[in-house]
Amino acid sequence: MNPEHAPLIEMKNIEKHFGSVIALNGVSLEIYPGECHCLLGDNGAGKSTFIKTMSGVHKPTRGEILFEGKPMHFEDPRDAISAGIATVYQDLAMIPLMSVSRNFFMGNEPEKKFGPFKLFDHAYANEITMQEMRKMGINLRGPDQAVGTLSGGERQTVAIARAVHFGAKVLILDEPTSALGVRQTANVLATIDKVRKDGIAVVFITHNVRHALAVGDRFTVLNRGKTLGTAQRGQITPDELQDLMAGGQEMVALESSLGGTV
Amino acid sequence: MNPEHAPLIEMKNIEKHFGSVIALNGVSLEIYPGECHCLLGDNGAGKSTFIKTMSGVHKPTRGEILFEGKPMHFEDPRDAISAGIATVYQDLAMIPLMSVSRNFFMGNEPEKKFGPFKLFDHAYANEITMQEMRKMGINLRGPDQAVGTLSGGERQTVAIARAVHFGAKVLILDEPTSALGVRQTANVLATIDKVRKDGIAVVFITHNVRHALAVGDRFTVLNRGKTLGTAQRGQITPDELQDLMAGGQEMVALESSLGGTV
Amino acid sequence: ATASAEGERYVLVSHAPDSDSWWNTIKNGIALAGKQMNVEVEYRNPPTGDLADMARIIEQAAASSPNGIITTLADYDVLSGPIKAAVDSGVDVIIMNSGTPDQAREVGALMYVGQPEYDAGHAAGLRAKGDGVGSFLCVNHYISSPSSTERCQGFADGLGVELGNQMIDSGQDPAEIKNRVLAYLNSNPDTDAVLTLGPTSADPTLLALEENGMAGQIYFGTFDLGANIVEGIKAGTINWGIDQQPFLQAYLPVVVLTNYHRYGVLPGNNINSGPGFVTADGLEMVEKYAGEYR
Amino acid sequence: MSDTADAPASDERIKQTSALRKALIRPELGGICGTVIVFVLFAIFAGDSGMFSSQGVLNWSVVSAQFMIIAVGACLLMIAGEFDLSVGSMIGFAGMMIAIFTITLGWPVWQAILITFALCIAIGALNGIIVVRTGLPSFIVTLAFLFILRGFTIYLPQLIERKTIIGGIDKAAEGDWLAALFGGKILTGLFTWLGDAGIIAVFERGNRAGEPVVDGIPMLIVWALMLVVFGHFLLTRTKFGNWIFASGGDAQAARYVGVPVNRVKILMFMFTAFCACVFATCQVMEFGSAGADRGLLKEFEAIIAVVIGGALLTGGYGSVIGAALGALIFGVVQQGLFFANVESSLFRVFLGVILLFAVVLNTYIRRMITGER
Amino acid sequence: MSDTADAPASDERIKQTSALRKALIRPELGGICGTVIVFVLFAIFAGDSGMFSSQGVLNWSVVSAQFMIIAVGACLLMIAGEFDLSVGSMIGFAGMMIAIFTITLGWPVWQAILITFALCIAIGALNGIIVVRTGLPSFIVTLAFLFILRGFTIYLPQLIERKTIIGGIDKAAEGDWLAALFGGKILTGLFTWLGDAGIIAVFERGNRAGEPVVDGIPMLIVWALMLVVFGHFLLTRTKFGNWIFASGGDAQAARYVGVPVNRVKILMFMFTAFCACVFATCQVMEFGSAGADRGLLKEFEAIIAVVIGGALLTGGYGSVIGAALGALIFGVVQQGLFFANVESSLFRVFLGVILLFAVVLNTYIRRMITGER
Ligand SMILES: Nc1ncnc2c1ncn2[C@@H]1O[C@H](COP(=O)(O)OP(=O)(O)OP(=O)(O)O)[C@@H](O)[C@H]1O
Ligand SMILES: Nc1ncnc2c1ncn2[C@@H]1O[C@H](COP(=O)(O)OP(=O)(O)OP(=O)(O)O)[C@@H](O)[C@H]1O
Ligand SMILES: [Mg+2]
Ligand SMILES: [Mg+2]
Repeated sequence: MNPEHAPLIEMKNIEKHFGSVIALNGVSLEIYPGECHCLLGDNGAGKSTFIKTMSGVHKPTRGEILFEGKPMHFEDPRDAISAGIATVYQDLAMIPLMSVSRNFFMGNEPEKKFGPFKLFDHAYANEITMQEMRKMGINLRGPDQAVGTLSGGERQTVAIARAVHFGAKVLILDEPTSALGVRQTANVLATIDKVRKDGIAVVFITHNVRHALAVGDRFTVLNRGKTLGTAQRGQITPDELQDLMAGGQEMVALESSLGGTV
Repeated sequence: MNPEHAPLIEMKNIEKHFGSVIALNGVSLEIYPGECHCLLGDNGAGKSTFIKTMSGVHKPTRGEILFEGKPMHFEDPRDAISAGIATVYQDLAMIPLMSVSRNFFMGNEPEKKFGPFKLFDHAYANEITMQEMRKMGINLRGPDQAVGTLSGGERQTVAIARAVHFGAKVLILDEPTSALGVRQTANVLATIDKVRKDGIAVVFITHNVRHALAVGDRFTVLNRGKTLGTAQRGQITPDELQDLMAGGQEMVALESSLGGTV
Repeated sequence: ATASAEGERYVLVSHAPDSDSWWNTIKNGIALAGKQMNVEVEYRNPPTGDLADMARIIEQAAASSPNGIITTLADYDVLSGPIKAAVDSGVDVIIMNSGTPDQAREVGALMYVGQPEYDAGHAAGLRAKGDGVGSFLCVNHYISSPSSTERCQGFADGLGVELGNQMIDSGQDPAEIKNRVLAYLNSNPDTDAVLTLGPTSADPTLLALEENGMAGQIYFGTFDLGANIVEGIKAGTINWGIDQQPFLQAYLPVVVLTNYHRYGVLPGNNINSGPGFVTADGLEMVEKYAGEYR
Repeated sequence: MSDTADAPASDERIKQTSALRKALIRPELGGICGTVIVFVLFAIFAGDSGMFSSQGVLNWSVVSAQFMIIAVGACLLMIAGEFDLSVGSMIGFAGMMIAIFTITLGWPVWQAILITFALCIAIGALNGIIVVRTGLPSFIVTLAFLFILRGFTIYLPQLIERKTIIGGIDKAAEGDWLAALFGGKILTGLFTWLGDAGIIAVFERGNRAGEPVVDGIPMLIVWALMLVVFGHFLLTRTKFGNWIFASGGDAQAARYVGVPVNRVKILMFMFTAFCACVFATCQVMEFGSAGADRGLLKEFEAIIAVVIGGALLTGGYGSVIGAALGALIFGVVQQGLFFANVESSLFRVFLGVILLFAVVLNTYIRRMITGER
Repeated sequence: MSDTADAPASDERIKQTSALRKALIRPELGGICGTVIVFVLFAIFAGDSGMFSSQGVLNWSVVSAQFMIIAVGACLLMIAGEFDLSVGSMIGFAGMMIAIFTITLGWPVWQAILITFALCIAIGALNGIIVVRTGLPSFIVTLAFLFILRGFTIYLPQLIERKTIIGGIDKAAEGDWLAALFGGKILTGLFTWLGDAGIIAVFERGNRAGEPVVDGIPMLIVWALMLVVFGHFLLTRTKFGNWIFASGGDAQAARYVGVPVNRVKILMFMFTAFCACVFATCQVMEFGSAGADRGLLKEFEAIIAVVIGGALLTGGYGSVIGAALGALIFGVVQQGLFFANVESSLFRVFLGVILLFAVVLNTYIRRMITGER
């Protein structure tokens, strides 16, 4: 929101190679507190790879990451999480055989004292889970339902609710609304809006121009592993943005009946 | 398109229970040749379960399926496929370790004669794969690239291209555009349009009202395992449809900045 | 505990894994004795040949309060405790097959019937030395069991040579045994003798010797008889087989125990069932019953 | 936010399930049913064979306790998504190490035990590190260690002592404080009293005449119960337990949310090695000798007990109580077949059939829990 | 449709890879490297021990061929996503059945062999059907059959013949047309000629002096090569091969697109049983007897060979040629250690180390193929 502030995360010239594949070819980006930064681009442009270097899943082949001005070397996602980066991945991080509440608190288990021991506080976990899920518009049958029995959208909602609940300084969402229904999508967008107003930075990946324009403050478009530049809200029209997202290549000529509806 | 014709598939009062969970509670539907039938509804409404009973993955607990007027009992997807039903599932049917072209032709391997033997025709498979993928707007690095190294959207495109290529009388698409970029989405919608015009029935599941309105002829909305009814194109406004899709429950009150953009 | 009623129950516990074919003769021996004496007999063994499991089986046998237990003493340390406990709880015990008469006395057994492994190996070694053998190959197909090493060690000591690398761990697959023997003899062509520890290793070794043309040329001795071994002896390929007469090891204890329980009579000494060297002379009966009663 | 917050209980999309049925549906159910069936069967077919005399009970209890000790380790490791085929070889190796340290090197027994524990746990960690670093399946890595450890267990004593069995440890262990923790018995006073009071049988003759036939509870059983309680508590009541489930359910997903999956897995490999070492030490202290053939195939027995107890071979699901019941079933069946005087070569056939039966039952139960999958 | 159809070769997002490197990157590479390394090592350390004389070559070839026969079955099954721990027991069982049919029942040998094949393949199918129907992991189901089959192999001959080794089959098989297909040798004429011509060594002493040391190629080797060629062809060149890959890669996905996954898996279980049966028949015909202990641990050896050959334990990836090379490495190492006069109880240690080394190498290669994962 306030580019004059110091950036929370600075990614400088990130490159990432997988074997002989060059997934990222020098991408730079700054993320400021309290802004919703939309990361857009074609399929295979490198968006997921990029945010994975940010959240410690991949180590960049080349390039530098500054977190609050200091160089960061995340060894694994745990480091990123404890630094305050919460991420919802495109391939959801859910364990089908475990209950919803165990999944919700996975890695952040609430504990209560019991004599000299610290115990997992199941009662508290169950309560919070039901409550947070209800906030997102999902009525669970019970907190001990196995995640494997949820529908695709229900699972995605659990992942988002979890990240928001534990989110600290940066919240990264990789296509969070892709499998969501209308009502759940509205909820997620509203949640992004709320979180951002609390001063948390949000990185939001989507293929839906309208969703991006609804909550985004700045828009960075990736194309074939490179950035096509960053635009401020209001400096760009939806149509321009859509063209950029399509990778700069000319759009498929659609029937008139389909035109402009994507 | 022509409800006066005989329906291709008739689903009558389909119920499906998983253990104690009632996923479908009596859903009826007809699908006509040459129409694009949109299946809409909230997360967990039962859309995926419904189309899976249609494509032979699940057997309905109760209810009847008529295919071209005759009762059908699909034992497994193979039966449905040979009856002429091609499906793109929400959880994609791709094998990460196998090459794109082997995946593309999985279950429909082209063969050539070699003496007394029938051999897998790799050359032909590779050529067709590259060609079909290029049509969908994806430039593969090579037909022998492993699917595991493709991005989410790239994989989805392979699945759709495959179903279209082999599709016979009915093409079922479960949220095919959820992970797709703008350009790829446009391609898929155009493809649906083209396929429908060739007289093939399309069942299209989506959460995006605009995508549904762009190509749909009729719209059936599911809610909590039941159908809320079917509407013809033009008989319903986008706003009404969106309300129905949200499950009839009142929408979350969004900030004005977000209103109407979902 | 002298009772003259019939239908006494005796349990024989061995240390051999299920698949060891040599123990078959033992099973036949107790079965026959049981029938003849009109007593109930049972055979038990640890499925994998783990001696610690065998200790549990002896404890179990004692808990089922039979009239007597016949057991091997494959490892004194492991088995002496359970055997003593069985003796203490009033079960009569006879030690068979492995162990020594001294150890049998120490655990409180009535007597010992068998052939101490090391001694048997030693006797065989002395005999081979007399026949001019100076080096040998011991084909060990069950190396993890202590008695196998004792046989080889005894043979080496009887010859008066170091065992060293002359014992090979052959595994139990016939083709592998055959080819390992071939490989060893190929790279150590001046080996004087081959010693095998039972039919499992002897049969493939016979084939190996046939294949490399050393059959009948190389000195070949083996423990324990089997159909092929008897034929080898007959053909002159095998110089001798050490027969510890397992049939007697199983049959006699049942007879002794039954008579002891019915009439209170007991032999005054241990019984040595072997070693008896089976050579080409007088093979007829051996041939007929090899693998069954011999 | 604004929403009709209908309580989940009143959901129209769930069929009514009776409270009893709900209470029954848990991973241990298969184990519980199995235990009941097994005891009923043997009470009928072997009731008068001494199987339920005090001596008989001790007999199958000890065997079951042995299985339990390794099953607890195998269970937690399996839930964490890996398994260890080197358990059996580790048992042989640990026993042999204790023997070599005490007999050949002449160390005090407590020192030999401690060093052996350290060594085994280090090997367990090595197993884990290789699995985690290379991403290889644990089947392969631990299969390699199965061979390597067994090879050393056969080779070392032959090299050093020229035999494959080393005895005399019981004498060396007399009066050793640590050895008593593995080889002793507890409650000997109680059992003497029980024997005197005529409640349990006493020896009738021999040099122990008058002493009770069961003179105490072996430490082996105490260890087994302690490990079961510890494992169950760890798995269900702690944060670490949740991590174990998560690591086995989907390692990548767990890693994404910050569960230190590698650490969890390596620790579980170490715990399995620890359990194998407890098993080996108890055995060595009870029998006084170590042999190269100890522990053969124990890895399968551990895995079978765990699977009978309802755990999922692929990880992420299971229960320590279930594994303990699985070990109990296994022990009772194994010894019970002897009591029931079944032809011993048919033992394996029974074992196979029971295993199949148990897993099919468990699968059915798990399907009820998670809904049809 | 309308699109800039830039050829994939000119993609700016791919680093240049040399053609050589590309040609090398295949599942078999690990096996090829391993084979070269193993041969070089033994040429150095055991070159003068007779390992590479014609007799020596036959020696390790036969052992390798044995492994190959079961490795081909295990490989295809593993690529189809399952594995079979009952292979070893099946070998014992098949041999015993042939023996019982010929010796006890007095059937002609060809009939005994055919019925045994039918029986074993039926048991393989049963394995497969249970796995496919119940969705249980094949580890457990085949472990149960490991016990069941071994139990019968020990029990039946005892019951019928009062012994656990049944011999005399070689005599019964003399002149039998089918037996010759498993037990004979081919090219005997050629080898006699080679021996006479002085190209290969002849026996200098003993009762076969003058005959060539190698007098023909055993049918075992012929079977091994035939099975390898068949398996390789099936896997890479046919539609069914694609289905095998698909079933193992992701059964659900394959089912979705209409691959008859259940049929594929059951057929592969049957093929594995067939291979085990070939192994058993060759063995019985060569040695003339069947024993209850035949085939112990062969299941692991098959799996090890397949994994050394680059297949993925979890299915969906691998190569028959690789498995054959794995079997070759396994056989050469095993026999080579004897030629090199290495202390034989260390054999297991070597085996473990080589297994670890090979899989690490393979993983590295696979990562190169699929990109970093
Ligand atoms: N593990 C990997 N190994 C090899 N190549 C990879 C790997 N992961 C990603 N890639 C390649 O890197 C490129 C970028 O992938 P990425 O998943 O970042 O795309 P994306 O922008 O997230 O696309 P989408 O919108 O479809 O999710 C793709 O072309 C993909 O093929
Ligand atoms: N295998 C299963 N076992 C138990 N319950 C299931 C199973 N599959 C689906 N369900 C339940 O059935 C309901 C319908 O699921 P379904 O996947 O059909 O929803 P959907 O309409 O496709 O939702 P989405 O838009 O999120 O994909 C969900 O509530 C889900 O929890
Ligand atoms: Mg992505
Ligand atoms: Mg769905």
